[in-house]
Amino acid sequence: MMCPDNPKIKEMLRTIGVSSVNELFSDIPREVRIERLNLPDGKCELDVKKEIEAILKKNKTTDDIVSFLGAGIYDHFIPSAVFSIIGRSEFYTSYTPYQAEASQGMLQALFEYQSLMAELTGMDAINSSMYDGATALGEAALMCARLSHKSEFIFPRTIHWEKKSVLDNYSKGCGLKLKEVGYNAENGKIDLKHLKELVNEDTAGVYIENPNFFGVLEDEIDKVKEIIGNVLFVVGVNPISLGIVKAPGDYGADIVVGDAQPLGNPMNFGGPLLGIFGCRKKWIRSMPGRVIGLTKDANGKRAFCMTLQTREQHIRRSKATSNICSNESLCAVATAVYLSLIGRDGLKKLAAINISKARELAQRIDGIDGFKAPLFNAHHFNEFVVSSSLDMDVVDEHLREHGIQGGIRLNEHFEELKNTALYCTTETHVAKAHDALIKALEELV
Amino acid sequence: MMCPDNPKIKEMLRTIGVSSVNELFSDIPREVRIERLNLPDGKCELDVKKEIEAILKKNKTTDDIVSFLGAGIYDHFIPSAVFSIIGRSEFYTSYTPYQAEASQGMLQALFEYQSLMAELTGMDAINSSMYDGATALGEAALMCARLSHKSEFIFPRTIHWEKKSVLDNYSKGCGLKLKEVGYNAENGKIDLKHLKELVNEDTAGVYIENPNFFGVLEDEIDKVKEIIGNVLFVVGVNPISLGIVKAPGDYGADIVVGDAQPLGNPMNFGGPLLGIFGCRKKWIRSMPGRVIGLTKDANGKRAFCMTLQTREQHIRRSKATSNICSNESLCAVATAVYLSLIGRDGLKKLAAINISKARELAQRIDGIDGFKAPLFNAHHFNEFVVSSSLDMDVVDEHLREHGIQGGIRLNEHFEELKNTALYCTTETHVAKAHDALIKALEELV
Amino acid sequence: MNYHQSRYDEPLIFEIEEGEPIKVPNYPIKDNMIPKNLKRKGLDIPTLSEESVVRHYTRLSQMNYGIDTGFYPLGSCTMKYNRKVMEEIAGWREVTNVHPYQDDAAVQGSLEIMYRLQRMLCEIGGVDAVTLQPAAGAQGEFTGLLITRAYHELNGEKRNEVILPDSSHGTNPASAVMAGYDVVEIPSKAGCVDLEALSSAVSKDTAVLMLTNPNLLGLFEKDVVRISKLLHDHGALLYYDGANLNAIMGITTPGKMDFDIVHFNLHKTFGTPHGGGGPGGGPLGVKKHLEKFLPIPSVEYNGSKYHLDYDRSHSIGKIKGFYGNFNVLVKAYVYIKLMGSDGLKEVTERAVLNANYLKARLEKHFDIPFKNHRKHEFVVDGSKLKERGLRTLDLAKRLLDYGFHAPTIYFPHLVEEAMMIEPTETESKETLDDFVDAMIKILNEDVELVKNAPYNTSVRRVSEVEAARNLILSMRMYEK
Amino acid sequence: MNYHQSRYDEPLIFEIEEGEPIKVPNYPIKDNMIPKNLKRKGLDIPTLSEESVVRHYTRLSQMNYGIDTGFYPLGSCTMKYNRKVMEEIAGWREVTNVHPYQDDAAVQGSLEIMYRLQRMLCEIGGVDAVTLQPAAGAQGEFTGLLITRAYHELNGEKRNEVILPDSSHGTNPASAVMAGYDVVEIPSKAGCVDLEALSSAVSKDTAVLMLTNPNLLGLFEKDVVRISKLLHDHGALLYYDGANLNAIMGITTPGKMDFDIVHFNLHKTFGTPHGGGGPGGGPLGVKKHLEKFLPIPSVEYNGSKYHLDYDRSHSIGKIKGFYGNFNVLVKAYVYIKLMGSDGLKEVTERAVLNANYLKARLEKHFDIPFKNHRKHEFVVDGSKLKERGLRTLDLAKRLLDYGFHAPTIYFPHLVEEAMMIEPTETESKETLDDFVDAMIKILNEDVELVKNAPYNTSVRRVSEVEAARNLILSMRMYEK
Ligand SMILES: Cc1ncc(COP(=O)(O)O)c(C=O)c1O
Ligand SMILES: Cc1ncc(COP(=O)(O)O)c(C=O)c1O
Repeated sequence: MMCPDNPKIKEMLRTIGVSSVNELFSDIPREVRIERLNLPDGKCELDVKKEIEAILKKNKTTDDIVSFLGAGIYDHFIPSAVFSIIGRSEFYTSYTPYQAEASQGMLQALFEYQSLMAELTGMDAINSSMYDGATALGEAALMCARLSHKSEFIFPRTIHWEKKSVLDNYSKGCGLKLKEVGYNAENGKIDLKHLKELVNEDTAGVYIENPNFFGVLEDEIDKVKEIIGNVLFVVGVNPISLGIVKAPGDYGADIVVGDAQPLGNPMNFGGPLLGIFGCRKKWIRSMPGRVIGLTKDANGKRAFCMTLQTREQHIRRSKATSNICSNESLCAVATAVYLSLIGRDGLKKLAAINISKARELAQRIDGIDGFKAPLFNAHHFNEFVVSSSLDMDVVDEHLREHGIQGGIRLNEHFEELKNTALYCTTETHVAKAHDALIKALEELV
Repeated sequence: MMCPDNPKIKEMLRTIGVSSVNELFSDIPREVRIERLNLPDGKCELDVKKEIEAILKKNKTTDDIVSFLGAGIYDHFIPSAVFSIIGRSEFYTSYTPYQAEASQGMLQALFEYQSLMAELTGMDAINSSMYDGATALGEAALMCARLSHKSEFIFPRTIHWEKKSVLDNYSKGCGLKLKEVGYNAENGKIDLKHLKELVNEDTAGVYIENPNFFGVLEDEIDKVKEIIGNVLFVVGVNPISLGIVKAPGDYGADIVVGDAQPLGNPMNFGGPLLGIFGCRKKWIRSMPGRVIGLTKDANGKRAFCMTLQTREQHIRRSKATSNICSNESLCAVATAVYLSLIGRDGLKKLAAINISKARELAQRIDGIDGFKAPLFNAHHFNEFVVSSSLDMDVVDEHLREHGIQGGIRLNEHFEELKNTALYCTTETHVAKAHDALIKALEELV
Repeated sequence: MNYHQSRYDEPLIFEIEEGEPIKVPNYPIKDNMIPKNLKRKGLDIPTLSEESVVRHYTRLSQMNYGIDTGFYPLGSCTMKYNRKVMEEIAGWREVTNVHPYQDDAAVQGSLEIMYRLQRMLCEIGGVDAVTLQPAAGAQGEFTGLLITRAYHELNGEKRNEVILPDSSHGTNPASAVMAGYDVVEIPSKAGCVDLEALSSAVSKDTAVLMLTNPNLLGLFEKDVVRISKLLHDHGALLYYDGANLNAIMGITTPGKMDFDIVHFNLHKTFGTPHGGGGPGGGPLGVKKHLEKFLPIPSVEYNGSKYHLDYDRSHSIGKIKGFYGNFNVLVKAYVYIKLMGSDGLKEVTERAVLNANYLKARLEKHFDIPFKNHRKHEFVVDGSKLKERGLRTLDLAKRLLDYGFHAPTIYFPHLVEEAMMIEPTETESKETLDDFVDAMIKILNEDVELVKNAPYNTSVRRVSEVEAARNLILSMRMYEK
Repeated sequence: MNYHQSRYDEPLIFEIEEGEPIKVPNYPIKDNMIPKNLKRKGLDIPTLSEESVVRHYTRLSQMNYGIDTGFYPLGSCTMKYNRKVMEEIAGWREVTNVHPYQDDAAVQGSLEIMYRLQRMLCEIGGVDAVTLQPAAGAQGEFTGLLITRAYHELNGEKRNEVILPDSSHGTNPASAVMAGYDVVEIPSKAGCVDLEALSSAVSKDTAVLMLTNPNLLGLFEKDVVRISKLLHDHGALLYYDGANLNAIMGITTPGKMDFDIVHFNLHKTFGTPHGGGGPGGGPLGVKKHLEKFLPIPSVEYNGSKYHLDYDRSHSIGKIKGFYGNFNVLVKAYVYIKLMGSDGLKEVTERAVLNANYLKARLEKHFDIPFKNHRKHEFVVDGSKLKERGLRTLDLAKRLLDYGFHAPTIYFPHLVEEAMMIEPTETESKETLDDFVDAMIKILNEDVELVKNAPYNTSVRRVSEVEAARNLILSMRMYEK
């Protein structure tokens, strides 16, 4: 209870014309009132810190164990300066920049994010964030339906099952039918023949992921484009790969989605992430989410503001292009800072290192009796499928005993892939990490 | 080597009128040149972090062990907001505020530090920091000599031996003679009779610590003041205690010194610390170190700037009141933020908690066979001497095995105190910490 | 007034002199790693030194207003102060450097935090189960509506209408449409739900009523019990938009008011920072009968271990990758721990006191429709400004010159030239008084002065018209 | 120019409305814990809410110039950019939450860092042993002079003079006096040590010559070998003021130039931030023959464990509590690791290139005495400004309006109206050019305009005279 003797409080009550704070709640019917919240009373900072420290100590971090997990969230090097900048309270304690004049910092930083990602993806416009890669895909499907007025959306089997579920939920509302296109069992790439069969006049859009969920680089992308023709082409990317992989804009993508978590955002046990959403100029007005535009102030000086707000829910309500309101702006700023720090040459190098390391690790695993890696005969980015003649449960348990977290298991969601796992490696793995894995696997045979 | 093909570099060299960077070093004689620094080449941030993490993991923090160490550096609660503020780069990347107009933030923060500490200590002026408590004492001795033109400085045996050594080194130059005053073996307080014997017409100043090194509160301070009369009276404080202990200004101190590390600065394995130095108005012009003054700008608006710089080395050179240049400003800002956050009531409460906890812990230890605590029959702040009939080496070793770090051992420097240790407890000790100590000690008997 | 925001002629990151960038980890790179036709040609991003980048963004940050620099009376946004210890803890490696697919045994800490947060939110919301997955309030709404659909479908019903009051937040109708519903907007009466209008709107097609209470005018819907009963009698559900929870904690709960579904905006009520737009968190709570529809996984505790439970009979599946914005969840957990039962109630009390105090002081100078007490916010009618040739927008811009953020303006639509003001509990009387003084002062300032405001921000009034007319959303579009 | 620093009418912390403070840990407090005559009466510090405190200091910070907001050409101060990873690592609990008296076994990490840093500094300084204890450069000097005294005393000599050039930094003579020496200042010749003057100054009373090379005019003392020989021949020592090490790393070392003692300013050369004045770090290195005099303890390694060694036969004891500014030491360690042998040399090269470039551009418009190349800094003679009725001070203040910090002014004393400029290696050509452009532009600005500068800072020109006349150093003195 607020101290009723506080003279300031008394004065405020007097100004309002009530005799107690309780009076301000007199409009709340007795029948809906509660006694109190059944929670402990408030604690001091130190006690709370100690309590949470004790809880969190039960976690193992990627500094404690060697982890080969990827599958949508990646452990990449993040320069400390990224945290310094997004730790600036003018950024992190600000609201959506509704008052442009007082918010140029955030607006310019987001414009820079949009610009950097536009360059990476080859799109004209990138919005200032979606929740994550999965919802960005969902929004892309909706946008395709909106633009095309057609009823089917084609997506590859080689995406993460969670993404598929999200896509499903996002498509439900507008009655979009989802069609899954298979993959080539030998090389893990999209099954072009199957794709050809699925595309028809009802196709609102086609989604391809590059690299796909198996880490495979879809290098027959030109043929995909050929097959789908003028149908809206949505491409999902791992943005780190774009340091050396062709920009989707250069192979015909209309919409690009993905998750920019790898660009300067920690794994955080799953979130926040950073949904990338970009498109060609001609589709901009149908885009979901916030966008920042370059403009002028009353003195003719360059300035920035939110624009195309008439697409958004706070203006357009039920006719908005999306319901998104709060997004992941601060993560977008982190990504802008990250890309500025890593730079052109750094990003190229990082992408190349990821490919090199993954290839080398796959080869080493492949050299062990009873293991095959990569399972698919193709170029990979930083992930690849490992298959084994051993029971993967046994393998994982063995690795765990050695402080190693193996890749994510695939069997449950890809029935055809028994005893397989998706392994990931990045520039953060020291040489010893690979050695430890190889040694542990060798012990199994 | 800097890339000589960089067009910017080339242009700069052209402007200078040299053909290579090497030419700029042509004035360095061949005979003093080195081949190269025999260090490894530079590494990337991630590698450096991993290397240092591996090294630092060998440390045990006070989150890992239960520590009863104090003796000049204390483990106190520091609100997170302190770190947020001193982590603001406008503060920590600034230089000494030579250009007042561009540095009002730091200047005002330091003025607030001076003001808060002035209030705590009862002095009129506090400088904007000395290196630490030990050097502050050294400077105080020098200031006494400067002001009095006398040749002897009296200090108590009940100070930290390190401080004594520093005092020694600081006094050497001006030929000040140091005289040690003993303590009462029963209650650990200053030996008044001895003090009386030592004070004479050559006495430049007398130093008393309150609480003293044994944690004992010098409550016969009025008698001390009576004995020393008009001789300059220097008092050393633990500033946390001043939440409830009388301000030295209120019992006649001319100069107050101490270390403000407990007020918002982490232990940091010994540094940086924060030397408090304050004095009465009439002595201000003889003070060492930087001070910030309140003044006006050209519009008559309140403003702040460094003042009395003519006392300082960069103006006065060999006649300066001290050689100090870089100091501990950022720690002073931390302390200002800390005191603002903890506030009047918080500081009172903290001081009381420290006393209560120490008393309770001492009583519990005293209840164990073979242990006496506190050794001295007096009021204590948050430290007290424990003595034991057991070999303290055995005790310490036993505690260590239980993840407990006992208090600092005294025998080496106080021959009269065999098998003793100085124990400290603060608000950061959870109840379990005390229980663990008691249980471990009980196992010994 | 002497305020001036920082101002730098700051170039775009693309326009800064290139320099030596930070090193990236070294590794021997093999050639031919990439299929020829996937090889990238250009990559037109800059290569800068760390010092250039840090200076650039530090300067930008100073040109940005945040709750740490001043008062943010944005109605409906609950811009409260964000405790620093929340940031500190959320930055620990045990929070940030953990992969969501690590073995359960290696993530017991994360799971325990989530489990406990679920329980705490159940109590605060008066509900039986909570999912932490939604990334924000709007996604909570969307999730709630998918659950609504699943619920009715399981009952063999095809209900296709969502009812909302006209004062509802834009995300409500937008979410409804995304979930495939038709929106039925009902008018307000004296700022509250018009029971008659509602009665005639409700039918067997009604899937759910979306409501927030207090509503966006800051008025408590006194008839909430009758409203609930009306909807439930028709077999429809009730959805509580949790954005206004800051007005009722410790006093009542959505569950107690008989709502079936409720979302929480962690970045409003629970003091996690807004981050310039996000990330936030939008956990969703439901009563028992809807639990089985919640997204997978939930976090469960078997008495000795925490685990992720994917086994939910009628789950709608996933609405987002992984388990939600975990880092934000940690902050909310810390917040609730710091506040506790007593603190949360005080939050409510002070938020309501502050709002009513502001209203009392302002209503001597401005039209404030509806005479009742408010809860945490209120709406000012700015139409009288027109008499002086001013608009609410002008007043808003002029406030920036005084170092205040502007209120939410032109919303809700049912008040003309609206200014929606929510002070939150973390502002002192002194700040509120200064704000009122500025508001009054502006009323008496020269009209031209106000119309051309702001002057003391890093730029002068920004042209949104120009931005929309000549659309430039990236450097690529700028250069072309 | 469009720059404007943040400006808030920010009250003193004592003038802010009081509020609910953060909680402190709970513990039952017993009465009568304190002797009656030690009981405190008043405690006049404010009780504020966290939000008030944070907003206050955030605003103050925005009213402060730092290297992260702009260029800081402070001669002799080496204001280089501070790498963020240094801050991150120094903030780890393993650094901050360790008590210096913990058992050796529990602090092996700290000791290893210190040991390695000692070794690295030995290499960079060309010396045999290093103590990390001094808190700053000036304390390094003081320590070095105490060692000098101990050395001569052990040799049975009573030498009482320290020789310094007139361009030396103020700490040099101040430290000498504190250590009980008489100061003999010798004049410069063409900006360097006048060998003749030095020869006649050196005697059997000379304890040590304190020198920095390059000196404070940025000139390399070419005769350094002859100087060393001269001093050593007289049985005196040579002390190297390490503040200018940024000009020679990887090219030469003080040891190689035959200095016996050298201090390092970690907060200059090794990129640890200045913190508005400190904390810094002033490790001291010595040649073999002086090692035994270093303060205790040193950190040693026995092949398997690190330990603190207190067993140094002729140690001067302690000059500071504990082992030095450990947190700063960690940052310096990180810095050296990041830079490495190649990087440190590049630092030197670029610092020297930048200084000479700035000089070349400025000397078309300003008098810059001494024609040789500079190392890392140079001094401009501002006396010509007087012809226009201006002073160096005016130019300095006007630079602030352009968003630049001013150079060091009125030092060294041997150049009239001196401006001492040190750009460091971390500034881009673009920044240097902008600075030069501003300097030139000011030369052509209206005199009154310049004399009344600055305008764009948080306050206008501050009266130092008023501050000294009416001395107010605390709230206590303010209120009285
Ligand atoms: C009343 C109301 N409902 C819903 C939302 C949407 O919440 P979010 O921004 O978290 O998606 C908001 C946010 O402003 C709101 O004020
Ligand atoms: C040449 C020179 N010597 C000595 C010092 C003193 O160093 P510190 O400030 O670290 O005490 C400085 C500092 O400015 C300096 O420039």
